[in-house]
Amino acid sequence: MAFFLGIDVGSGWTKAAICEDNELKSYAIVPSGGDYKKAAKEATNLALKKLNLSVKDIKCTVATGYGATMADFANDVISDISCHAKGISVLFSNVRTVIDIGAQFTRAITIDNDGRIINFIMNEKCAGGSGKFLQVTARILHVNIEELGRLSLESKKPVEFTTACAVFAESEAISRISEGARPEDIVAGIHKAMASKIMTLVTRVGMNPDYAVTGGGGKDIGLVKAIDNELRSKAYIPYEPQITAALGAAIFASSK
Amino acid sequence: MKRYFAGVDIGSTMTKVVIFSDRIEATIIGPTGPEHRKLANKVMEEALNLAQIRFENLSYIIATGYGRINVPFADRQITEITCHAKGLHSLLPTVKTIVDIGGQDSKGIKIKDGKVVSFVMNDKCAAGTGRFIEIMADSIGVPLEDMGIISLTAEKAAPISSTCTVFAEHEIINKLASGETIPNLIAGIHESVATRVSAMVKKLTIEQDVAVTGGGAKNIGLVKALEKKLGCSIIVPPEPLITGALGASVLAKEIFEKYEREGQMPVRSSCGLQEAKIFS
Amino acid sequence: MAEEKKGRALATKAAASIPKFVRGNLAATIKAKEEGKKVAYAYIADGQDEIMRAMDIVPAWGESFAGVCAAKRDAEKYLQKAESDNFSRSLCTYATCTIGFDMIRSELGVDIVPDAPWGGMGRPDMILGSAQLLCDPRFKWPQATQHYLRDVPIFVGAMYYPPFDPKLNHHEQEKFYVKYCTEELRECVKFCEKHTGKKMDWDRLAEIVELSDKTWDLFIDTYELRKAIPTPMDTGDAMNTMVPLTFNLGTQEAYDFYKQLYDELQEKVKNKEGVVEPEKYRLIWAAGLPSWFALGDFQYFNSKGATFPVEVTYRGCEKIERLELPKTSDPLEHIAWRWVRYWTHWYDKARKRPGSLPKVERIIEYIEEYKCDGVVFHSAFSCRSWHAGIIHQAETLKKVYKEIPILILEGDIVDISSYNEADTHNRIDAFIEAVDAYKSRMG
Amino acid sequence: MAGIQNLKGLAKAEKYYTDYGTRAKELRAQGNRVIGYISALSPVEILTASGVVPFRLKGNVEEAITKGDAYMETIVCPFVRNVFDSAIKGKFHFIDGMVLPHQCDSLDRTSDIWRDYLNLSYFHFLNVPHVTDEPSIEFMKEILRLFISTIEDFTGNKITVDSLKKAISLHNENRRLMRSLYDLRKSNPPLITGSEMMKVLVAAMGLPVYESIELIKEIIEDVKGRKPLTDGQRKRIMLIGDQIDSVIITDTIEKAGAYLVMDDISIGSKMYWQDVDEDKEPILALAERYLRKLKIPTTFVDTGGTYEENLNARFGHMRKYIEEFNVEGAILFIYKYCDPYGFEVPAIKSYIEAVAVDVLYLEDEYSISSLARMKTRIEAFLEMIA
Ligand SMILES: Nc1ncnc2c1ncn2[C@@H]1O[C@H](COP(=O)(O)OP(=O)(O)O)[C@@H](O)[C@H]1O
Ligand SMILES: Nc1ncnc2c1ncn2[C@@H]1O[C@H](COP(=O)(O)OP(=O)(O)O)[C@@H](O)[C@H]1O
Ligand code: SF4
Ligand code: SF4
Ligand code: SF4
Repeated sequence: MAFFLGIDVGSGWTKAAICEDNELKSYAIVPSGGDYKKAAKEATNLALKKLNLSVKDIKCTVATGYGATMADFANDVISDISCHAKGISVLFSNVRTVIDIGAQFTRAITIDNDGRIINFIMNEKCAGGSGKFLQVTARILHVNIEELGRLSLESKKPVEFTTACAVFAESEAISRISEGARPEDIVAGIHKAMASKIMTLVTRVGMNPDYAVTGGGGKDIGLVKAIDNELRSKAYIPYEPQITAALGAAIFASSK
Repeated sequence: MKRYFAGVDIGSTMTKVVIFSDRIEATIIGPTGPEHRKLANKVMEEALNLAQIRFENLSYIIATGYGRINVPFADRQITEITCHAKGLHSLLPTVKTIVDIGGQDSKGIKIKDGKVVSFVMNDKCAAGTGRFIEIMADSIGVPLEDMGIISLTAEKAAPISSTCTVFAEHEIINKLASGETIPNLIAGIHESVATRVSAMVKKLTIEQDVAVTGGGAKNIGLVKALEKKLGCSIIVPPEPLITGALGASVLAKEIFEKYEREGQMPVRSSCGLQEAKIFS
Repeated sequence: MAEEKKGRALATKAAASIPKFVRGNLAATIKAKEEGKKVAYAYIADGQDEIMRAMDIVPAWGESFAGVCAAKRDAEKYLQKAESDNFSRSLCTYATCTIGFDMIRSELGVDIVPDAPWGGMGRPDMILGSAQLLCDPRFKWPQATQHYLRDVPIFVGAMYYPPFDPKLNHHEQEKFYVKYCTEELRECVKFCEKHTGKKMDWDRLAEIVELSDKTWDLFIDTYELRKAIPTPMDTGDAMNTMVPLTFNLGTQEAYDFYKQLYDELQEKVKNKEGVVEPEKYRLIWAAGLPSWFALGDFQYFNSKGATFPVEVTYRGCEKIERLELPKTSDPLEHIAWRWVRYWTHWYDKARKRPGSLPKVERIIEYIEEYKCDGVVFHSAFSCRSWHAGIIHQAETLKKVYKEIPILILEGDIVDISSYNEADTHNRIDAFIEAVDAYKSRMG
Repeated sequence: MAGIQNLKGLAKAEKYYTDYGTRAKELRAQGNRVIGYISALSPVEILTASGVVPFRLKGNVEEAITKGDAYMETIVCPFVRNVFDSAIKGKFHFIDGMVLPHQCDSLDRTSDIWRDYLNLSYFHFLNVPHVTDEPSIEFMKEILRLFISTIEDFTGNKITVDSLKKAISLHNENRRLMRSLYDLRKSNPPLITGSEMMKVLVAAMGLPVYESIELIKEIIEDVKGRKPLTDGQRKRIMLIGDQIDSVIITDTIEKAGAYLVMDDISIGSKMYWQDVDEDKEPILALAERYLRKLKIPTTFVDTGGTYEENLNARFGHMRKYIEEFNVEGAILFIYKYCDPYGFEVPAIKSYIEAVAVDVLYLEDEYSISSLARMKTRIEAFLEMIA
């Protein structure tokens, strides 16, 4: 019996996943904060605790994500794009396009039937349209980020946003509220704006009717629906989209 | 009988009111905030209380700033560019170049005899604005007011490679975790804003004296960084935040007196001291 | 091209001698005054190299100088200077960098600008711009420069080639295109004669043109040695070894350089000496000028076991016989044919594969011949000429050829402000993983 | 749609402006062919002579680019990206083909993209040269002949010397009329506002030339007898730039308290100020008009004389406009990533300032996303020159 650990040190959240025989046994998600090292340890310990295991029971660890190199206890580092691809392929073997919506970066990845990257594209110099939008929106509407999706589905008339800047979107949303715009319409507007940006990435990388949405953004059903509308199809959503890369990393660890 | 004039500056972050006669009678600075956007009337009431006059005593009111449309009781709207120039000139007549660092916009203004001769403004990206500093202050947990002082103790500005505010925020958090000192980080933050602002302001041939206005001027570290980038010393007016509102109130007086000289009655807003109902 | 801050380790000895070439070209523009020679601001691939050489006009290459400034990470002062007079940051940064440089020159009222990287460029006596199917800055940049150097005369000649249209037969158009190019080159000669006070020595021109042809052939022969596995030289070096072809065409030094490089590569091939050991992945640099301030990124590729045996960029020549040039005794007409055919010789191939493009055919040919497993493009934001249309090339490649891994890096040639090393390396990592997957998929 | 036929003059222009493409759609439904074109550099006379309906493509500043970016890099100028975005979204489903002139890198380097993704029955890239010497005129004639032969192949209609001459004289008439309408802006206050004019310009570029002629005639009648609406106390502004085609910007200028009295923009005076010489052989006359007479930054002009002479040759027409239309301030509105205009900003600015007219330089997107900022700048500029 052997356990394998995947640890995804994201710019917003750090995720740990533990696998046994390619099967997910436990996971944990903690905010990355400033100290990636600490977050990586914390997430690992949390995930271990759920199984009553200790570090010694882990046979191999692969780290991934923005701060992967900070998880210095890992045996190897693999890019999060590969890990997303791998993670999705064990969950949905037919998926060929992965849309990952993280805190700063959004990317579209096409994968082959072994879960390896064929191609990928991500936003570059500007965080306009990234997951940051969701955090900002949740904050100014005084709702939990988990509620955004449900709220958005109630919207009848999404607000059109004129700014693409993640920072000024906040002030714009605030102005809209004080003009009397309904919170659900604001959220739906943000979702629509994000989905159209994402659509561009997906078209460029190659659209496939079997696609999945991963990363923290995948938890937002409103956003997923907006993407579905743009792509005129229905996304596969993992049970816990945010840990997809961590899961992929754990699978990689199993094959080391 | 003494005449009173008012200037109301609704900025993206702060709302400022100045009541002016032949001198400043009252100044108020309050947050703009989501609900406050429509509540210019409340800030005005405060200012009136402070000056111990009534709304009816005001002969002319000018609104400025990015929310200038949201002041129903103002008699006229004038852009913050003209108002900053006027306000600063009334305080410091030797100044020829103004750098204004506000919450959402940064601007460079060239003036001659209190009139604008040219100006530049940043584009729609939060990098290079006061907002950038606010966000960074928030994420390293230092009060905005202390950013300036703290940065002066830096040994060396920590370079920040991302221009994007969102990316830079993460970069700073990481640098903090990997042991960079707070003063060095803050100095780096100021340098990043100063670099962007100076590149923009240099489009105007800079002539001395140079002054800085807006909330950014309250930040001594930022002012120092700007001085380095522009290669000249910079004057900071005593209360830089109110420059725009002051200019508006001075303009209110000038415009009113011009009407009077020409024997005309200025057209005044029909709204009383009420909340804004239309927005821009 | 130039030495840079970090001092990139070059694989070949020949490439290491390039900084000498670049410095020499810059120094020549300063020495020219003493020698009584005229200096011309010139732009690469304008077809005017041989005319300049035949008339002893010393070319001052703005693109080269801007590249040096970028590589030494010393361009910002010039970019900012240009920006201060309202030149947008979105314009070609080769241009804005040298315009900033000339603004300083004119402000100080000097011929030689102090504190310029490698001594800078001498003051030009004329500007030889070009209006072609290649780029707008080549004729707007001279105009903008004249705004600061008001007495410097400009010539702008047109070097057009027929655009690719799958429905039209370019062979019919070639004739009037060549006629136009030839006449424009003749206008150029007239202009140079007027401003140098000398007459063109047509025999000398013919000799120089012949030397260029020989150099083109030798260049291709040399570069084809890179087909060897492992490849003896990669794009990191080629961004240097392009200098003689690009900036010294029509000179004996250029020819001799490639002879030396040829011998060196042949030796390496014999000894199976590669750029990296083991060579795991072979990539093609399929379009885009490099970020001169980040040439170290090629080494980062190398550190992952990846090499670039071939690149499209700066391969500004072709085997002469392949172009099937019509015979002519007029050297100008020869230059014109060589130029037009340099572009059109891919057209028939592209027409045969529906939906394809000449640029894509070229990439496909290189992928096949140089056995590449992945494609890298660089999209520099300030130059539309080479960098707009890259997405389309990538899409077309996938559509008409095969699903080969493609990486499009985004950056700039000179402007370092948007570059982030960690991000770029991150992207390269993921791409190498994709190439690895591709290789194992292909077996 | 029935209503449109009953509208006249400005009301009709307004309708055509708001529902841009209505008329082209109708004409297509009646069995005509519609050919789209971009920029003032496309020789519409040839399209008219071939019997097709020329229809100038425009984007929509109010619509964000959502599909186009998947095909075209964001380093292409925002105008071109926006028009392409409209096209790929099917907004121009009623065009049969298009001609794309070689104006600038943003158009030239994307020509493959237009051709390969729009799948039109007709597509032609018109490779106009950037220089104007004698060999270039000869070359331009070849290029025009090639264009003519492709459009003939497409329509099956021969273009004869006569049909070309007829088209030329119609377009000259159209230009003359438009200039007379512009003349009505010379008075103070002008008889027609900048936003009304913008609507006319946009309406006209979506119509066959004979309909445009009728429309302009009606409008001149409408406007000529007007009483000045305001007191004539406002500053008179000229707008300079390339593809500005929305009343949002003209409104912004006029609502800030100015008269927009003249323009040097691609759909405006650039289209209408120079006629084709009717006494010359038509192809030569066309070559000369588009290469030598048209004032756009993508044709390189050099007199061989002093720099000042060069500036006069390049921008002298703007000085004339300033004098004739009593311009008191100029707004130079340039798109990001536009090399041809971008490189001349310092030259234009100093040239105009030399005749004591202030210039506001705005560099922006083809989008209203930064309208608030633009408003502030324009208002401040007007306060500045007040
Ligand atoms: N419950 C949730 N509902 C909606 N969105 C969420 C939720 N949790 C996280 N997010 C979004 O996911 C983002 C973080 O995703 P993640 O994949 O962890 O990014 P990273 O790997 O960059 O840290 C946040 O910015 C937020 O927008
Ligand atoms: N005490 C202070 N110390 C440092 N910075 C300050 C201080 N007060 C305000 N600021 C800065 O000033 C900005 C607001 O300036 P202001 O000129 O009022 O802008 P606006 O007019 O857009 O509201 C804030 O973004 C903040 O960065
Ligand atoms: S616009 Fe906003 S999100 Fe984009 S780079 Fe600027 S600060 Fe970042
Ligand atoms: S090809 Fe590109 S880099 Fe070269 S001059 Fe033209 S725009 Fe500049
Ligand atoms: S705005 Fe500039 S880049 Fe865009 S189409 Fe016009 S000339 Fe070309």
